[in-house]
Amino acid sequence: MPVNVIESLTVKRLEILDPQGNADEGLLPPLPEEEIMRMYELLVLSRAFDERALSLQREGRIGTYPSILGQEASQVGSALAIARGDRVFPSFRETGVQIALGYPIHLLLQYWGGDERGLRTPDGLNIFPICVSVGTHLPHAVGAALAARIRREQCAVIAYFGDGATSKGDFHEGFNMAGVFGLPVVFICQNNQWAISVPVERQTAAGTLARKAWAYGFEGVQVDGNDVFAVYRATSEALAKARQGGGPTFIECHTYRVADHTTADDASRYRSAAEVAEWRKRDPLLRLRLFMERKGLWTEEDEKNAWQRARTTVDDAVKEAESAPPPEPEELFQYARATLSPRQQRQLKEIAERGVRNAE
Amino acid sequence: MPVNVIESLTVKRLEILDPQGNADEGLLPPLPEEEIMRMYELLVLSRAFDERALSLQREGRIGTYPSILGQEASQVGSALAIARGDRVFPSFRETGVQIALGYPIHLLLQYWGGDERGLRTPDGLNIFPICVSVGTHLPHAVGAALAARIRREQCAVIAYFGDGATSKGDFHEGFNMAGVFGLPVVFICQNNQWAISVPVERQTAAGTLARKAWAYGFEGVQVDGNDVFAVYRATSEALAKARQGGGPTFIECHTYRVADHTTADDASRYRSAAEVAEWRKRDPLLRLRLFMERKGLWTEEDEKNAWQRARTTVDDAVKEAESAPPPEPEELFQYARATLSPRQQRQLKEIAERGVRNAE
Amino acid sequence: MPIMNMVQAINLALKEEMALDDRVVLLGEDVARDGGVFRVSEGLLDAFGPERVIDTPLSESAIVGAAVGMAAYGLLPVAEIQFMGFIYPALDQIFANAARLRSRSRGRYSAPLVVRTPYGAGIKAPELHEESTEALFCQMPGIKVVVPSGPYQAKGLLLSAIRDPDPVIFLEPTRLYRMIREEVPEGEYTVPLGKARLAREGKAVTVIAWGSMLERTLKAVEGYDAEVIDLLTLSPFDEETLLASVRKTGRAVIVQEAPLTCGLGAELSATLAEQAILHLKGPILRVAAPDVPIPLARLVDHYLPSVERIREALEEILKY
Amino acid sequence: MPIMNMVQAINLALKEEMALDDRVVLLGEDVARDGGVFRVSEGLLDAFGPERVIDTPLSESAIVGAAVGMAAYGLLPVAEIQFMGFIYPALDQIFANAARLRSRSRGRYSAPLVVRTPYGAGIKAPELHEESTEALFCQMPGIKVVVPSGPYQAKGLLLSAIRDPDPVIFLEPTRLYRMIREEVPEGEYTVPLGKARLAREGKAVTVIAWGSMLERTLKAVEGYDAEVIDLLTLSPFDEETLLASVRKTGRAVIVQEAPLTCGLGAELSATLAEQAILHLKGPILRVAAPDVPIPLARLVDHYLPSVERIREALEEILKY
Ligand SMILES: Cc1ncc(C[n+]2csc(CCOP(=O)(O)OP(=O)(O)O)c2C)c(N)n1
Ligand SMILES: Cc1ncc(C[n+]2csc(CCOP(=O)(O)OP(=O)(O)O)c2C)c(N)n1
Ligand SMILES: [Mg+2]
Ligand SMILES: [Mg+2]
Repeated sequence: MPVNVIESLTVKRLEILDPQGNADEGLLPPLPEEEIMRMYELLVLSRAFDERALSLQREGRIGTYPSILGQEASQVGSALAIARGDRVFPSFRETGVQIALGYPIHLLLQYWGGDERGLRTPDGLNIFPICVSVGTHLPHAVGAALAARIRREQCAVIAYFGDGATSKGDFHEGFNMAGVFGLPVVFICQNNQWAISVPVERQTAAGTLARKAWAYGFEGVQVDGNDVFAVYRATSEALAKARQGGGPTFIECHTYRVADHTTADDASRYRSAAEVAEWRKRDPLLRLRLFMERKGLWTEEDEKNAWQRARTTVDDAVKEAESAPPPEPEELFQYARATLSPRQQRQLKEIAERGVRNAE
Repeated sequence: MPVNVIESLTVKRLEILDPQGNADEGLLPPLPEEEIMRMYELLVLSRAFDERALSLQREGRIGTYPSILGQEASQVGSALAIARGDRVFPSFRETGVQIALGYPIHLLLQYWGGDERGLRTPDGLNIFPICVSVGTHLPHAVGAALAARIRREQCAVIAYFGDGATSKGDFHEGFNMAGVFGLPVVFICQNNQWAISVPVERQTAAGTLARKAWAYGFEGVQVDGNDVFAVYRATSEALAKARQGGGPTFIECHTYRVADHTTADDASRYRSAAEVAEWRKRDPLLRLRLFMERKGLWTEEDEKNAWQRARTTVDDAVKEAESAPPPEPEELFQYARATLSPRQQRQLKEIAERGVRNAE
Repeated sequence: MPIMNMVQAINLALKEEMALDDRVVLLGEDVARDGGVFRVSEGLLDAFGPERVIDTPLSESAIVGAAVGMAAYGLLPVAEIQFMGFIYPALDQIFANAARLRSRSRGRYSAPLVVRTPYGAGIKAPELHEESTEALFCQMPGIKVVVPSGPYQAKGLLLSAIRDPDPVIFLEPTRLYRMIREEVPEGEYTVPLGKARLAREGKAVTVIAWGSMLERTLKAVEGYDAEVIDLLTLSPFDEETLLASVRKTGRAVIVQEAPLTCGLGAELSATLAEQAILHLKGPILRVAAPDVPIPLARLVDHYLPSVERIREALEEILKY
Repeated sequence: MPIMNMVQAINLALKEEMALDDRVVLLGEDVARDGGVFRVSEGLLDAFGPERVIDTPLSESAIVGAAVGMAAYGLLPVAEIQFMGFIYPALDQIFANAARLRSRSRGRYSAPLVVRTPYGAGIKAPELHEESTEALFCQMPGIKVVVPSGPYQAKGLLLSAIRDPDPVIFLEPTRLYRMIREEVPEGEYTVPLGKARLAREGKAVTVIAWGSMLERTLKAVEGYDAEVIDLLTLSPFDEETLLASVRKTGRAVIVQEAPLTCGLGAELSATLAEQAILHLKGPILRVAAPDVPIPLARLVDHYLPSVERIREALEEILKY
């Protein structure tokens, strides 16, 4: 149709650290060496946790668990950009974010072990409980950002979700509201290429997910999600922009779900081993390690020690989680409402009495 | 952020006929003169209906009614591009589309008069019932398109909605699904600048609505919605593309809701008279009339006759609508389910008996 | 004491509470500039500014979802859904999120929000403008459901709802918005949640109603020795008051505007059948709409429970 | 006759009906390539191709909404929602559209679709994977609600549901998916909608259950002279069978997995209290979950109605 072009929009991609550990020095975020090493230790800890969780599941010691294998850089890199006062809205596959932010590891294990007491974020950490209903937490993040603005609180909000979540109505309504109100939210999509068995090309016909931000009047950027520096840098800049009143940003972390969707899934039913192998080569831990080695920051010995420390930390958490007393039936009612109705009180009494009777 | 541009997208706008009635001859759709005059007569009929509906409402002869004043070109222009077998999914403000497609006018009046019998589309016309719940019909249109493909039916689907509807989750989920499956759907948004009291700039931060289509991997185009040729041309091309397997298109008709949102609304509470006056100058009927006059197709006399015919048609429809017998209580149950449950049968019996008793 | 209708009473409640507590924030479609399609929030934008009276995009799910996030982070949002039929897109946010945030976070977060919406039939509006599907909400532990039956109750209940630490669905019977005018005190008073009101004392039969059906019920019982209970809070409802009355009268009629099946009346009846059956002289009767979608204006009188139908139920039960 | 579990029986029903009627089309998340997260649609993509077994984006509202459009234009879509807790985003499409299309179009269009979803607790899954909010759907005139209690019923009911001219919500008790194995005929047979099944005859008390509670109920009644009714269709439910049984036994216990308040049990009880009260010897008892959000795995046994609790109710009612 021969007509006038009235808008031109572009989408950019950020890459800093390549699979061989070479960094674009001009783009490298200004991180002290200790910070870089801490970053790596958190990547290792996330992976150590993940490995352990998978084996605990196989042993029947926890329930279904969604692995983060391959997504550690997207998670740790973005989490390290978050400031104390910021508010975090994770989905269900953000173990690396939670760990990097200091969410107690034994609580994570309790949660995945079927004990909701693991969902209570310790005071002082602003992390919403894991959101299982895909995408429904995005409007919550928007509301939190609106609250921050109204209450004149200098913080940003960050919400995590997957490529599958971009198809949900709540993604759209949340993004749109953030755009209209110019709110301090950073939306991070871990585009790990799969939503269970549905590849991203069957999730949307859009060439990138990042471009979706334009539909809401703000910028979307794609980053190499296996590149911890790129993720860190993009997130830091977006959070800073948000805190300065610059409005929302959408970051698409281009990464890959190396493991099955969850321990209940068998990805070999729907994708090729070759594809997985290809992505294994882009391992996010390896490339940071190579970078550090090249810089003389890291030795074989350091590597061994880091893993040792991580595994000990996870071991301790497993012990702590498994030594927690079983939840009492009262727990059912404790947070049902601020005040129980007379009917609920009767039900509680009955269940508690039955619990005691069964214990006798 | 100094990084690579990986996508560039543009949005175009189509204009053919200007407010003075000058047309870009290169873009003019190849319509025979009678077709152009029929187009104009339908614009007049739509407006005559609208005027009459407003006065019927004031007289208490129908209920709340949403005027289409100012949007006639978007409606008639697009409707005339629709082929017999195509499937149409209107919102609640598509009187002009319905009239142009031959929906019986007295049924429209019955519906707006609070009688659901007006919702039954005559056999042979593929128009879904008016959709009041904003945006929920977009997935229906997508499903109809999917059905057409699966059943190998050579038709396209067209769905109408407003600027407000672009904020709904169902807009997003429907558009996305249409994109993923490359379905034969044309989405027409009448961006009339207002959703009740909310102006489009507070509905979305996106510079155009048209660009939203890129988020779903297909093209969006803006047209001057008060330019019946531009609307007709864009719709024809999009429908043809759809029928040929070219997938969905989004058309944003840039127009204006000159009247109040509905007869229950008072737009002077939230927008300036100056703004309305500005848009009145871009009247879609006037510019086609000027075009026809300039071409020697239309005289003062023709104009009078056209209005006369339109008013007579509407008068007849009013008579027919008002002479319909009142709906019987059985009507409540008739389409509740294909087969009534025993309980419903009892309820029907009771209500019918009561109806008779009250009539006695 | 000023005399006012329900719209004015709700407006007054909002205005006073917003002045008292700056955590209270309104949001919804057309609530600010336009003052709400029923003018419930008229004047509040001028009084409190656009940060506290917020016109949102047309996004019911995000309205409620944003309210959850606002409530979790220190505000007391009052969200308006324009008509009850448009709350359905927000049910996911209400059921899966608002209702469970306290539980999901084990008390770390909660969602002290109110969702207000006009509700019920009789205003001659198109489809989905006259729903009464209150029972949907009553089955969700974690949320409260409130229906005022007049201006005085409306103000007092809304203040309680805003102050309640959990999410409250506040249903405003549209037919009553301007029908009933009564004295409404300025300044603070609350009507407690969870308590029914004895609208009329009687000994022969207990009639339970709420919202716009209360008005019809009160007309219908004229001349009968009927006790009328105005439920006010539908969830958690006031078992005690119901049971005490029915144990006294021995007869129960429940009047509900919604279709019969699985309406709240079912729960009330089941509660009586479980806990007061030995006091009952006859069946527990429900007067309700039939099990069909609510029709448009011209058929609505055939659909809604009428004074006459309530009377017939009274006549029937009094035979026992 | 082959012996199979419920997953296999449902798979067989789909396969046979798709072979018989090419209007039947499946759609949902992971139903095609992956064969469904419970493998209910395993092998169907290979058998019928990607036009009839459709993997959709993660969009519950559009899945049901598209099914409405497909059904209106000549197909018989069977949509899968992955877990019942994820049907909430589609409630708007179900309540405001699917349930009313016949009525809204005065019969010009209808929505002969089925929404299948795994339902109920006991599979140790995270939040929203174990919901049992069937009563939400039972209050919507215009849709039917079906719950099989075993493989044989599942196949026969699903065939009826697909052939039904109106929308059907088909709830599959996840806990039973692989628990019960029984003979399931190949080839065509249907179990009619709207009819309950006498799962056990008895004279002293009527126990009504459905879905996974039926299995517990049958265990609990061992040693009692109890009649057990397997409801099968929850909406419209089989009043006649219920009333006949309760009029005979004079005692009723309803067992429901959902929280007590406003569950379907309330409607069943209210129906009995309205139409059979004079035959009742004692209260109508409901055994149900408490009014709290369903917990995660470690507390779920405290939450769900147990065999023991059903027995206690039997003991109690038999005192009358
Ligand atoms: C509303 C909703 N629908 C379906 C599911 C079931 N489900 C869990 S995860 C998932 C895929 C999510 O994909 P994506 O958003 O890409 O996240 P990822 O699993 O890749 O991290 C689905 C369909 C759900 N949890 N919520
Ligand atoms: C889901 C839903 N929410 C709210 C409403 C009330 N309402 C009716 S029309 C309207 C505004 C629609 O704006 P737009 O989509 O721009 O269409 P227009 O009225 O301008 O034609 C609103 C909010 C509705 N009908 N449906
Ligand atoms: Mg993914
Ligand atoms: Mg508009």
